[in-house]
Amino acid sequence: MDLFIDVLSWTLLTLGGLAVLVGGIGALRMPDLYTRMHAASVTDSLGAILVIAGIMLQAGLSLATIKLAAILLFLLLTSPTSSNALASAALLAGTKPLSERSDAEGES
Amino acid sequence: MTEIFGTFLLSLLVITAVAIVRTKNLFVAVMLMSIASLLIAAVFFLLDAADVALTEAAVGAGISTVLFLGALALTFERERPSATKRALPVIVTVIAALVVIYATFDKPRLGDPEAPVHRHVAPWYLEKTPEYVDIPNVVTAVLGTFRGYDTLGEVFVVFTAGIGVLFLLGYGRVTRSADEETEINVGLRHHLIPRTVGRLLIPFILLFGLYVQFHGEYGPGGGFQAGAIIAASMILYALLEGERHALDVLPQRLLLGLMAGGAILYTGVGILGMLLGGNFLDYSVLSDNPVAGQQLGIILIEAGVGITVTGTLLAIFHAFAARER
Amino acid sequence: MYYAVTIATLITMGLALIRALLGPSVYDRVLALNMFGTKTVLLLAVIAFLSGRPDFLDLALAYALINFIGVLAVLEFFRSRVARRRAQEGRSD
Amino acid sequence: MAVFELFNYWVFAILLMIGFYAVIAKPNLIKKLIGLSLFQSAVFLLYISMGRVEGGTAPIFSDNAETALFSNPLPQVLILTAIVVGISTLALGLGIVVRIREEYGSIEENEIAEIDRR
Repeated sequence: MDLFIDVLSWTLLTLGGLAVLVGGIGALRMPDLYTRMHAASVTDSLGAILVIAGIMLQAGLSLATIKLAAILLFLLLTSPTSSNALASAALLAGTKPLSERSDAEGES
Repeated sequence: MTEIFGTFLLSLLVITAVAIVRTKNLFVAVMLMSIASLLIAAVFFLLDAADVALTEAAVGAGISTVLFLGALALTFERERPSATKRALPVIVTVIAALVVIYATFDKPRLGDPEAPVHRHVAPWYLEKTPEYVDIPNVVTAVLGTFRGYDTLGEVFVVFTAGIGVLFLLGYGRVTRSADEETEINVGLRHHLIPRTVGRLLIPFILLFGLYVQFHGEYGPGGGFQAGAIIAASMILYALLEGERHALDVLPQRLLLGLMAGGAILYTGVGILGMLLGGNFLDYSVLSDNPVAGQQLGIILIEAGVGITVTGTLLAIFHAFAARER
Repeated sequence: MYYAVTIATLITMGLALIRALLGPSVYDRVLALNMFGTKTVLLLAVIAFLSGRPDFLDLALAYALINFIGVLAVLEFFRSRVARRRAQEGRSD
Repeated sequence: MAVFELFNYWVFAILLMIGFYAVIAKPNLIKKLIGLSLFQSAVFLLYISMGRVEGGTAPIFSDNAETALFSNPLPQVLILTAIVVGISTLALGLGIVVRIREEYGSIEENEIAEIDRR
């Protein structure tokens, strides 16, 4: 049983690390603000869920697990909210998504 | 392995610092300052300084950004391009940097347990804390009792700085300009999602601040960190609901009272020790059992620190936010 | 395995920093800042376990809560700037 | 591992001088304050690096900590208070800059000097 939990948590941690990394590369390589935001949210939500779930399995039932659950809850509340706020601010300021731009003025 | 992590983070920190100085856009510089603060807090954590990292977390990421943005809103966002000569400052800084780096070769290597710093009073603090104070967090013990007089001085510096800001930016005119609601000072009341989530979070931040305040004897925390976190929660309220509502909750007069009250509480505990027959800031006489007296004293003075820091930071924030351009 | 996650997080922090330096718009930089903040929370949580002191998770918790304030302050800064500009235009009309 | 032995101190020196450069070379007053903050962070880094003990842990007694070796609590106490004092004095500096902007209409050092000369 211990081995099973270990394997499960290592898998979660590896997948989490991978999700974090993929999102990071996406945030660097994507062509405009909104697509970058999409990539960044992969690290913020999926990466955070996987990594923290992995650590939680390692921690077992303790005060640490409760704190980790609180961290996860707050991350899942705040980071989509900030993304939403940021996107609306950018849209109000006149940054258009890539799909709405004509090809002629589309930047590289 | 942690050394490699630390090296990587420090390299990122240097890159960030160079970018901060080079950018002409002050808003970008403030964003990068915030990133630098995150980096340096992670480095502090890797260097085994949990309390310091928590302080940097509470101050650097939230309040320092808010203050810089408040100042930018009242001044300009861009630096003017200047025609002044750059050569002399560059030469001076490079020479000075080389001198300082040369001096570091005489320093003991990082983490050397035999370094002179570790051979003077630090072992005494670590050894005697369980005996005299009996709380797990040695940092809080040193802050509160062994170096309590020093901390009292720091609290008064914070208090004085707050008074200075109020003198500069005005205390009286705050209420007048906040009386009428304009489009400028309503905060984010019309942004539904941030407002809902923010209002949900405020009680948790307050609760966490109180936890940091009263758990400071057992884990990382204490009055300075808790004051900053509680002030941050009220700043969040002001951002969401606008200046006026935040001032309704905690009026300027009350903030001034908090600023002075915390410092008075701290000094009062010191004088109480004198009245009970001990020295200034000697908490042993506060209770029949000297160890219990020390613990009571630390709780009281940490509360004083927390109250002053909360009051000062909030008063400073309102002084900036209420000033019209 | 903690090491693998730590290294992935550190590399992502580096990538986010590059995004913050490149820009091009201020919104990209705020996005990078937000991402950087979340990565710091993860990093602190993992390192707390790596160093065997899980009681230091308080730090990660503090960041998870405080970071939000920084981003909202930026948003409020943008909003009040637009409002102020509009008020000035109204006065000059 | 010779690189790691003094690396923190080198970063301290470089960071210190980057901040110093911003203070002496940039005419913009807010930029000067940002430089001062960097300078301050460099000093914090120096103190905390000096307090580190190899193989030690944060100076908080706990059942989980296996080692009896703790890092030096004294630099941590000094820096902990210095961070909060630093933000208060920074606020004071920003307050002065805001007042200068209101009196002179500028926050560039050379322009202010020119207005004074008139």
